[in-house]
Amino acid sequence: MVLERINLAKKQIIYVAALFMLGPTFLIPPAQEIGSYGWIALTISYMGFLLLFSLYRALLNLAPDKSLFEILQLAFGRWLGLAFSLFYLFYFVFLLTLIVANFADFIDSVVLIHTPELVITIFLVATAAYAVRKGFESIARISDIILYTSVSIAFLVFLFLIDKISLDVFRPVWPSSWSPIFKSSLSVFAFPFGETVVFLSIFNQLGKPQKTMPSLLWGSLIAFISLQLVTVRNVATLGEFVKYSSYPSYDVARLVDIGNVISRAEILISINFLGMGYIKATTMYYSFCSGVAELFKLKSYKHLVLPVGVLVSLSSLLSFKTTIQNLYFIAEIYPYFVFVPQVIIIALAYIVLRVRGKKVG
Amino acid sequence: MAYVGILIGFALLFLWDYKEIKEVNDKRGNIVYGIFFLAAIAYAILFKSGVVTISMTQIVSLIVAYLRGIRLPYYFR
Amino acid sequence: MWRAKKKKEEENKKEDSLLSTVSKNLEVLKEKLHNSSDCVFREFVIGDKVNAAMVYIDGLTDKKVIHDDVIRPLMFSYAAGELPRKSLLQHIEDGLLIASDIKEVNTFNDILGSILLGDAAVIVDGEKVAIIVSSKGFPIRSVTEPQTESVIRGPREGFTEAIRINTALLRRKIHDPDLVFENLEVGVRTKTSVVIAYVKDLAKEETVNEVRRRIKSIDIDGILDSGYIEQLIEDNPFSPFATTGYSEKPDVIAGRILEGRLAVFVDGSPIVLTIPMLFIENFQTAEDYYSRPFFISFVRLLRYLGFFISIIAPAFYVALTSFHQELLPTPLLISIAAASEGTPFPAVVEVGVMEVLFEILREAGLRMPRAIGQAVSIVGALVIGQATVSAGLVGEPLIIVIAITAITAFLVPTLYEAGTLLRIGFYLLAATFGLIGIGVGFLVVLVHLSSLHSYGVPFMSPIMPLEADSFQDVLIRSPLWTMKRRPRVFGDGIRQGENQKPVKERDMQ
Amino acid sequence: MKQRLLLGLLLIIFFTGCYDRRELDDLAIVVGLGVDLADDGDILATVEIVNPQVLGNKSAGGGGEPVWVIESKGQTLFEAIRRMIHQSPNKLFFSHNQIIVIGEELANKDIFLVTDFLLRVEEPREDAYLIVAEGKAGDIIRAKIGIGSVPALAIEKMISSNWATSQAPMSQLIAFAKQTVAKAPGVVLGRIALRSEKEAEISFNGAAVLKRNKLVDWLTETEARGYLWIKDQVKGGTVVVKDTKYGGNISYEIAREKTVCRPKILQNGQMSIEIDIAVTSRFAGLTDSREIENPTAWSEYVLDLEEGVKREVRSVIDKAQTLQLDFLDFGALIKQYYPQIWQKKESNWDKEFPMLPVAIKVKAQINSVGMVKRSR
Repeated sequence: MVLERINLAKKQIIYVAALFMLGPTFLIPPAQEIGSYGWIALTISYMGFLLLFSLYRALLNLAPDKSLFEILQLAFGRWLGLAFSLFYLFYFVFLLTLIVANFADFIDSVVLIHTPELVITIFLVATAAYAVRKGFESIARISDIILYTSVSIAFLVFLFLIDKISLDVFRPVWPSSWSPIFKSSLSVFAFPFGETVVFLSIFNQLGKPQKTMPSLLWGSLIAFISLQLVTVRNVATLGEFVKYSSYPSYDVARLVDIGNVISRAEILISINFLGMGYIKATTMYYSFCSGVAELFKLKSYKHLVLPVGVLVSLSSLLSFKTTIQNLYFIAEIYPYFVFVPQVIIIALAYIVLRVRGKKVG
Repeated sequence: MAYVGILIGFALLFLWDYKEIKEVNDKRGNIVYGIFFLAAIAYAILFKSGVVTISMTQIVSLIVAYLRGIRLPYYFR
Repeated sequence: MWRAKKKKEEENKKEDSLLSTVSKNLEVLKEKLHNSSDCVFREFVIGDKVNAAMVYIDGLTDKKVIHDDVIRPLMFSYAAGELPRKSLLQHIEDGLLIASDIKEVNTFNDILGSILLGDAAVIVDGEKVAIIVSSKGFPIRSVTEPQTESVIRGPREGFTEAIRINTALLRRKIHDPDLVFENLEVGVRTKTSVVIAYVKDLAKEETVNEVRRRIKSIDIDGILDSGYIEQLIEDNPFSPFATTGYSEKPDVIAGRILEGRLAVFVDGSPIVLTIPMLFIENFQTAEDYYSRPFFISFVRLLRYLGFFISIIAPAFYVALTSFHQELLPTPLLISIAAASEGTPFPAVVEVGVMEVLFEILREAGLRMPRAIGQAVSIVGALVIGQATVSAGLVGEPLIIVIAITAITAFLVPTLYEAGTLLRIGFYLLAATFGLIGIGVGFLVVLVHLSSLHSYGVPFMSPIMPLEADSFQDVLIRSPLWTMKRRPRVFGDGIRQGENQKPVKERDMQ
Repeated sequence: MKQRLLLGLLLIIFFTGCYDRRELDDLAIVVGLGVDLADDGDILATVEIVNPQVLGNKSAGGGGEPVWVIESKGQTLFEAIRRMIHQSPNKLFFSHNQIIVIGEELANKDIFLVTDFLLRVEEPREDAYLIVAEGKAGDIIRAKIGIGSVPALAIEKMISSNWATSQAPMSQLIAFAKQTVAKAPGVVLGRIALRSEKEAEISFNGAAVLKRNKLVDWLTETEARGYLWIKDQVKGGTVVVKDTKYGGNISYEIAREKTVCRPKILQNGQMSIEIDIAVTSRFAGLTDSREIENPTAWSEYVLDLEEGVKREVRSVIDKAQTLQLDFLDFGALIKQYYPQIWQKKESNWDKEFPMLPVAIKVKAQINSVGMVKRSR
């Protein structure tokens, strides 16, 4: 693809990155299975992300102005690089499928119970496809509004609940056994934070990648703080119940009741979730379509959007039957799978380039 | 009936894309588009007929479970 | 091929040029004008000797100019035999015609072009040249207070249908030699004059060029209103949102031109277009800047709220009463349920029908002569408000919702069309997916809005992308002395001196 | 062309949509649910449905009952509720259910039979009040309170305005779920009782003590207040103290209260619980014998109040220790502050709890004498 330069303010990339990491995680906060220690797992995984971020950054310093796929081909040669690139593309579209499945599953099991999941999925994917065809610029432009509203809604719900929270649940502060915490921080690392590898494939369209990288860091900081807020809010409100609730944030909002006037705020949460997930889904969607176009040197990605949408909707329909399955997948399968594209391949590429770079220079 | 519906739906999608395709006029792009489009049709028909119930999630689950040497819980089947 | 064309053009020109006798010229002219009844061909004799004629269109010309300043001097200035044969034409031009603006033409097409605009042509025997005397004068509506944008405080004058008066009104506001009026002619048959106005060092060069190019490329038989121009040059013909602004008031146009926009005047239309347009312009009115900022800021917030309510209220009602009853407080749910008990149709249908009914009544009231219009509104009020409820067809809460929608929709008149379309869209989404539909619909509308451009300027600026530092004139109208710069998208120039905040001398206290 | 296609596609979606639409007049809005154990061991559910027509048209007035009560039986609660379809023309709608009343017999058996359904299904809300009835829950639901009002809403109001006396816990379903999930050994729920059959007089005070899912005992009003003191949930109410010196009773109105419970290790290495209560109150009724301006008398008033509060708290601790059931959740406190010690104690806690020393410290303050200093 002849790369279209996309003119965006740095701020907007920050917001996109933040929303990308918040995404569906806002509804199913990370590490809920360990209840009151969730914040520890979140912090550990954020530390992990900082390491990962420096790896990404170092890689981009070795190969400036290159996109992910170019870097892969540079490091591993043409055919192996192509294979790895295809693997990344699979990962992108797979992640998109997961997000859509999460969305549809939530809506179908909580909000619109009798509507067939097919209809909901098609509706969601169609609206995402609309945005993707409008281009990444349009997606990024709406990000500031969505971020501001979402974070303020989350904060508002927190304020509404201030008389219902009790901080005693956070005692004892340190857990007696650390292994479940490390395990769930692994899944938190994989679920929102590590997924930022996607940005490596679109950063070169946004100007100089090395200059765009700090936006990712700032975005992740916003995401980290907001997620921490949500996690703490949920645990403080629901206590241990958070471990067993399918959608804790939703349950939390159901408890809001201020003088019978501001009550039943759960729809705020759903809309919130929708807005954030929309950014994440469209970003994944865009990166897959533009990635295919880049890899096969197409002139435009736009006509790929609809067929990909059909494939994604159908695949997401078949993804999960129950939330339990989803949670098991996130805890047991997903982190191990995504460790490969998020860390291992990138690290390999870095090492190869480093070694080779020394040979050359 | 449902199959007719699927085909009509895809015809609509194609019509929608047609303008874009013509505008871009990219041979390689058309091939890639064709692959995706046919794959989508095939998947939709197989999905409808219930032959295929496999999704990317399940494939990934099976592979990872095999590599990690764990047994998938019953609800994955 | 190109050569052949040129040759043909030359031949045409030859055929087109004037002949040397008046009678023959008149013959040709009569034929070209198909002996139309409003064309006057006045033949007379100068100095008893030389035949002359005058051609003009009755009704477009100022009779007084023609009688007193053209015909009278020509007929009475020369006694018989006194004619300076050689340079009669020169003589007439220099010494006889009492007109400020005359010119010579030598083709029939030029004559036609001029007299169709209201000038008079004088033809003299033996000359292959005609003198065009500017004598335009036709009845025009006087400058009155515009109906659509009435103000309590601020200038009351509005544009008229005559373009010269309109440009003059603008010139009276901006006495700056840099204010440029560029004349263009559009419309094969109407030959409407279109004027682009801008201040040279404020408007962006590219924008002016682009607008000029777009207007020039219009090839249409007629332009009857500025609406034609708008639709033929706009950026987003499929969007429900208009991306070209308009106003009927010279002060508004002057204000926008001073912000760096350009205006397009179209002859025959009191509506003047402004280019480029921003979304927030819909929520700004001229009066915002004439009154003190505090109350106006509140009103402006109300306008945003009103627009939001007007597009969302019916959808929200449908979503809450047919999908998410759990979100209503219990007492409210009970009273809505009581009101809708026994109504025959589902809420979705009720809202749709009432919405359509309201639009019908609005349209009927708008187009009717004023006397009947009142009857329509009374019947409408009775039908909508009273009868449907007492007949048990719809519940009272729904009437309230529809009424609120109707009123709020008029808060932002320029967005009425887009708002109505959005309202219908949201209503359909809510009827299908409840609040989820509304939420997703909002995202789509946001994406759509953020993808709109108006002549190279992002339509949603400065909201999307968010530029906090140019927000003084968006949600609220901050005091004039804080608005030091023009809107960033139009060039970000400084428009006032430092420290314009009023300072009072100590002694005055 | 594109637009027309888009429109067509949308219309297809719209016409196939509307699956979740339910009309208001097709809903039977449930405001109260009572669950009992039937004689044959089945679950007997009683629901109270509002009749909006009567409630809404206030001007029309007169016609009909404001509520409609139906009951149904099934092997599980869900089956019982589904069977109500046979009796109700409209679909039952549980999102506005305000109270869940559990009958005594059912509470004796297993309360999880009810709560699991209510938490699992998406319609009922977690902030509904979960209370236990003395006797049959169905009687409570069926009882008429006031004239033309909705009994369940009246009970809900009764519960939520209960802070004025603070003599019963305002137990919500979510609180129950939180405690159950946190493996609290005992749970305290509000108690409701039908005082007299004829007048349909209902009282909401006192509390039910559950050993996880089984009712074990009732708390009196005083004991319930004691429980609320410990849980820092006293929002108001009066403390009445016998005036030992001059006879008669003195009543104090509680204005503010703050309780802090902390586990302490005593000098002999034994674990204990320290309860610090800071209470601010004002006089609400005095025997007139003592002079209010007198500083010594004032300190006696304060001491009396402190004693009164202490007695209430002590009563519930005694109750818990005699029941050998830690429904005050002191175990969780120890776990929070001394996790290592708790690990050792956890298995043996049932035995240790009755011997647990509890120190109660009350710091009272009287900040208002009222409108007059003396009334006689």
